[in-house]
Amino acid sequence: MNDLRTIVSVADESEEIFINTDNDDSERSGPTSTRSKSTTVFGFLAIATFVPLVFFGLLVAEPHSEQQESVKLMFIHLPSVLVTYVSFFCTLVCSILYLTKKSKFWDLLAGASAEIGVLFCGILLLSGSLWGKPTWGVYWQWDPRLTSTAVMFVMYLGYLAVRRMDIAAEAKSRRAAVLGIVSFLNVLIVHYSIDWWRGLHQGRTFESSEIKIEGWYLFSLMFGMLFFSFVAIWMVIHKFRILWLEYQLERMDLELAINERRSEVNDLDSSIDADEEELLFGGGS
Amino acid sequence: MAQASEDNLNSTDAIINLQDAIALIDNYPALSGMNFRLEQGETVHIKGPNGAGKTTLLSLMAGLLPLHSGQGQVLDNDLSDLGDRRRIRRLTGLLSHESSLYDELTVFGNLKFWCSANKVEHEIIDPIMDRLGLSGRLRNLKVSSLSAGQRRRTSLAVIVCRRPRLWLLDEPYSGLDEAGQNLVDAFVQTAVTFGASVVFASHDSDRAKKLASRTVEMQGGRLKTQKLDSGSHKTRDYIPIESGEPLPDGTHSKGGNAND
Amino acid sequence: MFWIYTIVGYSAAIGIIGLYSVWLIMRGRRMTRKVPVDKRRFLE
Amino acid sequence: MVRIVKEATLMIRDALLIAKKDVRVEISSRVIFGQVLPFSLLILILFGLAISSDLIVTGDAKRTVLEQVSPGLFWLAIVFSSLFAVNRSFKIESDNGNLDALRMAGIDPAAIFLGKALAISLLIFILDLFVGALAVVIFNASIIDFSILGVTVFAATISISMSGTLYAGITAGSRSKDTLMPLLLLPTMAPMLLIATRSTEAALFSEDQTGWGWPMLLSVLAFLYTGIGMLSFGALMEES
Repeated sequence: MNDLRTIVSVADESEEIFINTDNDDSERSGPTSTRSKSTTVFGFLAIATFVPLVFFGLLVAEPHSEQQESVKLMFIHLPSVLVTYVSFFCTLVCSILYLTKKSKFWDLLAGASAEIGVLFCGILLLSGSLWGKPTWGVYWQWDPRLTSTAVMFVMYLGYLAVRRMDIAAEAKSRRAAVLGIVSFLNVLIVHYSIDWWRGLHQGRTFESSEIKIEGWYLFSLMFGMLFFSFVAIWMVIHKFRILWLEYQLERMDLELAINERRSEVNDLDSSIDADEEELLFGGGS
Repeated sequence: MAQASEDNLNSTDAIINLQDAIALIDNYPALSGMNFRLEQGETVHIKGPNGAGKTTLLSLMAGLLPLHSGQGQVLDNDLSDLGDRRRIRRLTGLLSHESSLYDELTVFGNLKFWCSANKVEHEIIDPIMDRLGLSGRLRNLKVSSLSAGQRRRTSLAVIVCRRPRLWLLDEPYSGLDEAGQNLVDAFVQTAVTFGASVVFASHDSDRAKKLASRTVEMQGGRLKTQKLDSGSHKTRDYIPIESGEPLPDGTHSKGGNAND
Repeated sequence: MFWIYTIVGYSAAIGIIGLYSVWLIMRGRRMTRKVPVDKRRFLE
Repeated sequence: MVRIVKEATLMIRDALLIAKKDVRVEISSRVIFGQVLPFSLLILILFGLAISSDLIVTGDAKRTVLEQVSPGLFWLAIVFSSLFAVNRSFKIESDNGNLDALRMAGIDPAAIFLGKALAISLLIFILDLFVGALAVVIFNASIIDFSILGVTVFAATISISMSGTLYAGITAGSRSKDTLMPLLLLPTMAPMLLIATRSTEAALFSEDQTGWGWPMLLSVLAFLYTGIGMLSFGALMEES
């Protein structure tokens, strides 16, 4: 009970966006999907920025003198960097808030943003190595950023696995929160240790081929940033709502289980009648 | 906590007071609204079929489990408060169905470790080992080479060393021979005369009846309020009053997840 | 030939985003139907 | 103030008690030395089979490939063995429900963390010695700077066992912990592996001009994970 109130109050304060599902559906039937006005707006914005991203990014922006067409991967690569780090940072903040406020809201939001972070981290790695092939001649460079991103990807896959662990729900949320904090610390450690290692031996890979971001590049990149941000926000809201519904379902199941548990009757019949004798001990046909 | 314990002290000297307690084991409501009261100096026998929630009840009263909903005080500490639960643990001795012993250490090594861990003087170990028949050959034997009954006696020795105010025994007789079972009874009775209170779960009804001052029957994770006719197998036709009863609104089941 | 990488990169990214979005919508619909009306209003 | 000091000494006392107990369990069961140590020696030998022993030239030195990468192989062997050591350490607690008994005894979770981690550190430290000795022999490595190597081995072992214990705490009680724990732990150990390898290279080849930089960084990590573990173990151990 208390928990619920905290959730609502916390939600009232800050996260209006997650609550209102004023669909077109009538009041009586209630919403039939996780769509709401806010997600419709974000979805529309995403599509609205996607079209100019493809138009300006792929068609209008001129190829780079060295990297030619492949430079256009930048318009999806750099935005996915932004979205990945922001998502994982959001997981960190939500984990801290969960441990202090103990409200399920923050736990679910941490889980939702971590999953979206992992998704965009995958896109980040993919676009990065596709960009690397024409630029460096190889798909993979032992560059600090690449390496730490790969480690981060695996680390948050582990985080998501912990969220699916088979232990008591509350303990699981608490452990996931601890892991959400420690994982972000680890990302920093991994990044700086590899950075230092490479920094001592060779220059950063990226600085060797400087690209001036201006003109159409900047314009397209801006649309890339907007598109990825809107999509990520849209995804986090939807994912959060799915998690919330799963949580509701879990609680309903628990209610049901409590009711069932209460009506349990010890109906173990310890006598064996003739039919059963034949069935159990009768042997062959 | 302070307020709850004051109320408790003023009203009665109940050692344990559970009201509509629901506790979960891995998201399963092993206790589904348990009411239980234990007065100072009582020895209560909990009986019930397998899976009735006896073990969970003992873990809950030992302070090892959080309350999902409902209320509970044990030894003037509130079960819904983590700090209080920690205090309860120190005052309570739980003999669980697991041995809580290190298989690779000797009987004496185990006792020594658990006495140090519980901040108990080591002088107490030898007399207790003598008393439980663990001295001599067994003393320096690894626990892994002990029989089930000998292990049980070693676990019991650890509980006795702790001098708990509340004894929680889960199937204390299991694996023990006649002499061992008598010894359990003797320990429990002596502990009670020294001011301890005891709750134990057992399927050995005859023995339990002699030891206990009161018997409580559990079924489906809560008290079985109405007794069945003994010796009848026709329980299928019998529908307990509770089963048809709707959940009291907003008290147990809607209580969200347990936050402390 | 550098454009191949660009095309593969864009289609992969858009594919991943698209598939995941569709999955989210489908799952959202399924989950919403499973939960009774009074609990569908998120965080209420 | 007095209370804090009192609690701290009690905590350290409990931690040492648990560590001593773990060492005693190991002395009596010899799982680490009888099974994990041979395993890690075997890993080294398998590395030797898998990696060529051609000569390569780095700078003005001429070494075999195997000798060049021996620091990394050594630490890889230790990292893999540490997974088993951590697993074993928590198995002896979960086998008979002893973790609950420790909680019943009112032992501070931080003390449980510190005690388990200290025992694991000691065991891995002894593994280091044996594995290191074999590595020196079969990879034909020569140690130039013993002080850097000593600090490296010490700090790396502490950070490996502290982070290992922390992650064992996160996955404790789950049925999938045997597979989940390595998944969480190995990426976390990536920076330790990297730093320890560089640091050992500095001790072996002393081409690297960083000198004490790496071992110092490793010591910072050791402290960091000790702190994180002690702070968070309460949240991890409670009501699992």
